[in-house]
Amino acid sequence: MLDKNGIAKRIAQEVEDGYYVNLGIGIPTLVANYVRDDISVEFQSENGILGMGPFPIDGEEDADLINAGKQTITALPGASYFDSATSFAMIRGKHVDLTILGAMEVAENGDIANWKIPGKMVKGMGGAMDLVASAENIIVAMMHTNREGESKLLKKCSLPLTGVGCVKKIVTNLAVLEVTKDGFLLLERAPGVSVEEIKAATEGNLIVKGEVLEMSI
Amino acid sequence: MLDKNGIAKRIAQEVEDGYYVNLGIGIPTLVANYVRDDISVEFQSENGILGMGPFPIDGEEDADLINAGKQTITALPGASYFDSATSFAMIRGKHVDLTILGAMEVAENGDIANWKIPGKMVKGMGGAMDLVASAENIIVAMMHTNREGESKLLKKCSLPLTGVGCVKKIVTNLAVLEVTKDGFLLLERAPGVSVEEIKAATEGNLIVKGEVLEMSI
Amino acid sequence: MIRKTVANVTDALAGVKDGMTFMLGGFGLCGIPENAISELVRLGVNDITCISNNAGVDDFGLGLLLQQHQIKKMISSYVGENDEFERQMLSGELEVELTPQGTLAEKCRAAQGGFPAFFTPAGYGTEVAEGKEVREFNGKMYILEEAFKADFAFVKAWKGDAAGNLIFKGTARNFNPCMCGAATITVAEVEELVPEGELDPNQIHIPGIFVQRIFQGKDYEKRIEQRTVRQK
Amino acid sequence: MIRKTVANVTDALAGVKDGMTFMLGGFGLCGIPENAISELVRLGVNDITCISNNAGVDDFGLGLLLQQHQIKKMISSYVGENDEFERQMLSGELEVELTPQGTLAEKCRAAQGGFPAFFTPAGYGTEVAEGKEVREFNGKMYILEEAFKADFAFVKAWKGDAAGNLIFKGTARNFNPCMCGAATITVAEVEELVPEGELDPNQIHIPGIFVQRIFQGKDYEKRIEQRTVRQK
Repeated sequence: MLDKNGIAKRIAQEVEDGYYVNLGIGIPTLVANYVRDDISVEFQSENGILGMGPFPIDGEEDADLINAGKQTITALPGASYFDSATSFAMIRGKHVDLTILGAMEVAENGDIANWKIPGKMVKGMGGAMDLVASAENIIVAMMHTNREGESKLLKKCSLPLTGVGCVKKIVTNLAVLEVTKDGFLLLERAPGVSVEEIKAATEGNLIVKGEVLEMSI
Repeated sequence: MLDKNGIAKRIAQEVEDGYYVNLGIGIPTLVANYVRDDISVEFQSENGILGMGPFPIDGEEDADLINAGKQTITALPGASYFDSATSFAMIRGKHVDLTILGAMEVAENGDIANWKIPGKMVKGMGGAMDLVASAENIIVAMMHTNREGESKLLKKCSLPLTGVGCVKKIVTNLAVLEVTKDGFLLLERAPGVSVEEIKAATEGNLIVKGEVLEMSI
Repeated sequence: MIRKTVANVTDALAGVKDGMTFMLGGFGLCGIPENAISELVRLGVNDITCISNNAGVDDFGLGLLLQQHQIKKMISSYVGENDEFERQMLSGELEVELTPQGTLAEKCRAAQGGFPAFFTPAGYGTEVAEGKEVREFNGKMYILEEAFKADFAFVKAWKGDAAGNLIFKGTARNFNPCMCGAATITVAEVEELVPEGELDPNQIHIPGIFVQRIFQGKDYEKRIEQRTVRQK
Repeated sequence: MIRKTVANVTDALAGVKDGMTFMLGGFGLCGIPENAISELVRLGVNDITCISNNAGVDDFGLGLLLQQHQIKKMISSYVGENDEFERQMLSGELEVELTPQGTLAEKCRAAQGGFPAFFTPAGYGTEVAEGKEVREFNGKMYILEEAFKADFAFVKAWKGDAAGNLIFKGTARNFNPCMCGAATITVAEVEELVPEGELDPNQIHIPGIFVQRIFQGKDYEKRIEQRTVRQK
């Protein structure tokens, strides 16, 4: 089974040379730490920076330089700053190659819910609705089940949707899955996790074809 | 009767303190020369400058600094450059206070035609259609009649329109007129021009109320 | 040059009234108009609608207005950092309209640029699309969103001049430029009001035509919401 | 950093074919991609559609492509400076779509920003509105305009870096930024390609994400169309 850093590490393998990548808050933010350093990648943060670098060295934080998670960051050579309208022109205009974000629920048809629990919690969608409606390449980073052990990979989302039929790939603590027209296709198992355990943790239709290899991270 | 500079001089009186003004090609360009220097005015040129100054001193022309008429210009302190989308955001968003442009024909309902003579001449509308569709305060600078002596202030435009019901005021070589719901209201006569002469040169409905004073320029 | 300078925040906010709609720049606490917010608290204007990407934190930014119950309605994309906000919202005291962040930015820009409406894919198939026109273009679904209408826009810039020209800094730029000229009156507060002619006309982010009033702000706290660092 | 640098104009225009649609920056002869235009003449690509505010003059700018009859269709706002253009248009050799200048700019920006369509008042009640949806918002009439689609955008900037970041100069900026990222491939030619990290990230007009290829241009003539001066 993977921890959050493990999920981030596995997702980092999906990042290719020349990609502009938008990382959501939470596990996705960790992905930047694990991208191979022999490829060229630029991170976009929707609050207005392209070419985002690591956190600043202690004492060098700049209140005017944060990421979408409101964390202090740095800018790499070749970076640029821009306004919010331009930032979403990048996103809506499909100039960002890969979007990695978290989810509360994903459905077997690719629907995603991650912004609201009616009557309980309303954080808002932030940039997620623009991202999922626009991006062609969306990877969801999430735990396979909630704290009560209930599956978050569902036949149908129960929470208000963030976007419809948009998720392409999911990396959880248990598995890597692709969203196909027939449901969740199991691509890889997390180390030490059996196909049966993944089946048990997946409410939506899980497709298992042939032998499913353990992921290498 | 006024010459082109006379028309420009009269229009300059319409420019008020704090106005952002867009000047069209031709006579309107001359208006800048006659604006009182005790008021603050900024000229916008739709190719991307606010705070346009006079023509450069001989030898100081910059190929990267022109107005919408493609003439070399200068920039005054407080000027800014911007792209075409931003420029028309200023225009469409009603941030420009006064638009002065030329016309081939104006109709008594405020329609204007100035971009095309079917089968003969097609220069294009440039920014004129955006300007007339957006501006709340449009003054047309034009000759009252064409070379054949025919009126250019018509009941109805014969040429393809640039905009509908948008012209508020017209300054010609013969008169100053306001477009009202009943037609062209004669406000002022050019020096030495009689009301009868103006009537004879105006095809559209001309409204004459009381004594019409000669303009002072 | 048309001068936009006013003496202080009080003059800058002249005309602000109960029941008005305000736009406020900033992302989280980054690039927020601190002086304008303080003055709104001092003035005690009530029943206001705020268009702002976030709602501040409990004791800073728009949270200060929430504490005083001055806000009737918030239009935001993300409000997850503010407990008082969540309390007022869940109890029904506060009306909330959540809007996708890119749509929020573009609704500002539409108001700035004279566009009444535009089509965007964000929110299609979700609650956000309810009651809105939906249309297909080239095989993809979009919803029609309308421009915002606001009485005042309060923005914060790094440098500005008497002509109202603005330059922002780093990611403190965010929504601020989009809101300039998007309300009837745009008020810009700047960290540094420079002498006229000092800003390079080629490097101005927002031309002065989009700004009605500008003033030298003071006492900026520029609080950091999530201080994250690494070791050398 | 993702590198966009190519060695020369020939590499920059790889993939250009007959029948394609190109966007070309510039206003009059100011800020036009001179190197790309020369290469298009040299390559002799035919039946092209050009989206460009103007059509150059008889012997410079897009006029060079008109001379060789390479252009099938022009989409512009103003073409009054070119006799050969007028001759080809009136004779029917050249297809012409005249578009209001602000609409032209926004159709580029819509393509850049993923908006399929927008409402604008420009052209309402005129030939431009024919066949287009018309709608009233707040008592005013607007027409629906759609985003452009193009294969290549050729733009000219003042300075650029390997990441594709661009800075324009003076009014040579015009349509160039609007066209970046508005076509499948955006090719930027620059007067000065600077070492990476030299451009201030706060002063970049177009972030490199909107540019696929960048090269150091050469032999710029930068012809002035209307030299107007005053005496000292």
